[in-house]
Amino acid sequence: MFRLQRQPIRLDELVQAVREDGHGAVAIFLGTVRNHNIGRKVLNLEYEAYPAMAVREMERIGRLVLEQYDVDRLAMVHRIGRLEIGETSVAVVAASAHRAAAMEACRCAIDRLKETVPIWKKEIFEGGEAWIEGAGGPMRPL
Amino acid sequence: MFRLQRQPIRLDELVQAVREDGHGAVAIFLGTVRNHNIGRKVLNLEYEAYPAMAVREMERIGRLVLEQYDVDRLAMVHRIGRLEIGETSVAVVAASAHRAAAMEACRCAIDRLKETVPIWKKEIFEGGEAWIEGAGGPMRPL
Amino acid sequence: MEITFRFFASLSERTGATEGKVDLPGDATVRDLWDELGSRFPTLAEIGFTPMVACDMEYADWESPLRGVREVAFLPPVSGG
Amino acid sequence: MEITFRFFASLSERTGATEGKVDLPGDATVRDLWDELGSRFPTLAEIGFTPMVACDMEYADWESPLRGVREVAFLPPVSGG
Repeated sequence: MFRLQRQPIRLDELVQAVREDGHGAVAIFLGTVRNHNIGRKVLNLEYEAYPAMAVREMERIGRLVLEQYDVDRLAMVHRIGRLEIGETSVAVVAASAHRAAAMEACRCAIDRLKETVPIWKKEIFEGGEAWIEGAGGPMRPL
Repeated sequence: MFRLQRQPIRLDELVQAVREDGHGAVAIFLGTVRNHNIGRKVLNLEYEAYPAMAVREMERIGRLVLEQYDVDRLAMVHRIGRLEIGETSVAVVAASAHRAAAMEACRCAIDRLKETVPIWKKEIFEGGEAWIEGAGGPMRPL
Repeated sequence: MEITFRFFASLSERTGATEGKVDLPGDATVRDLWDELGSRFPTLAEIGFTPMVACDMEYADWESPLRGVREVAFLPPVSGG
Repeated sequence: MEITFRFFASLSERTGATEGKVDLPGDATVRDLWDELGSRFPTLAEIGFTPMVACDMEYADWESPLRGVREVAFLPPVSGG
């Protein structure tokens, strides 16, 4: 399951959707909106995506992770639109028979999402606002 | 938050209890009851603990993890009693400003829990039942 | 040939544009398109990064030929998560 | 001195006991307690593992002295998670 959504992410539902009866391990990463960044007091965030490509790119990462790790199911869900402090902006859920594979797959998936999935956050902080530019991933052309 | 409980683990509530507004990352591991083990069809599990020591040991692991990793909050909750296929037997939640620390702390905490926290599972499978004996951790005396 | 371009995030904020069309010769590359957009949107010179490029939603590079491509997106360094 | 012992999981199933009391000399060690329990519960000889030991809920080893200890638990290899 790879999708963008405007609605809050419901973690319990997401885990239910991913987990199957053969799975003994579920590893989850949640990105959440924090109240500070590089010394600024953050008020909220706005996420924008290139929607169709973002989903394609999450699906591509998903195939890669399922090939590379001994996991059966992976979900990546990212919010778009305005988010308040404390809300979950992204959830990655990996399920497998055993824990090492689930945790490594989860880590790989969120690392790659942050490198290549075309989503951007604008930070609204006390005194201004700014688009956050990522560090750029390995696919960044010259 | 370190505890044993007979009631189902409510993940959303647990995350709410751990996460604070300065946290941008929450890493979660769930152990879930799977329907097979070493070729047997598992019907359900029963968990027994040495309750006071189990909580002490989870607290000790918690202090160690909070010292060793750049995380602010950690929770470990383990079910005891009878669990059905698909239920969550253990949840570890680590929250921090950034993701690497949260994920590493979560991994360390569940690895150590499985090595030293005095909890045992009995497997009720098709055709019998058996206490599962762990591999034994580094604290295992000769 | 006619190519649709798309800008996102700070790029669309800088230029005031989210998408549009450019007519280019059949042997044009991504770099030719970018140069053309640079004259149409002078504020592109002020951005502090090199965008990533996607041709029809696949990452591509600056020398990629545009023949057969419908949509080219210029992407600021991504910051999801 | 009087020591409380506790068995868990397969150990309590094997012996039919979850806890009890043993009177031991003041210089006794964990191993002495285990030997005493071995004569009280012959089925302990059949277990297929070496238990872990906790004295007053801290992991200890077989040579640990029992003076000052109230409760000694014998723990099968743990299998939580």
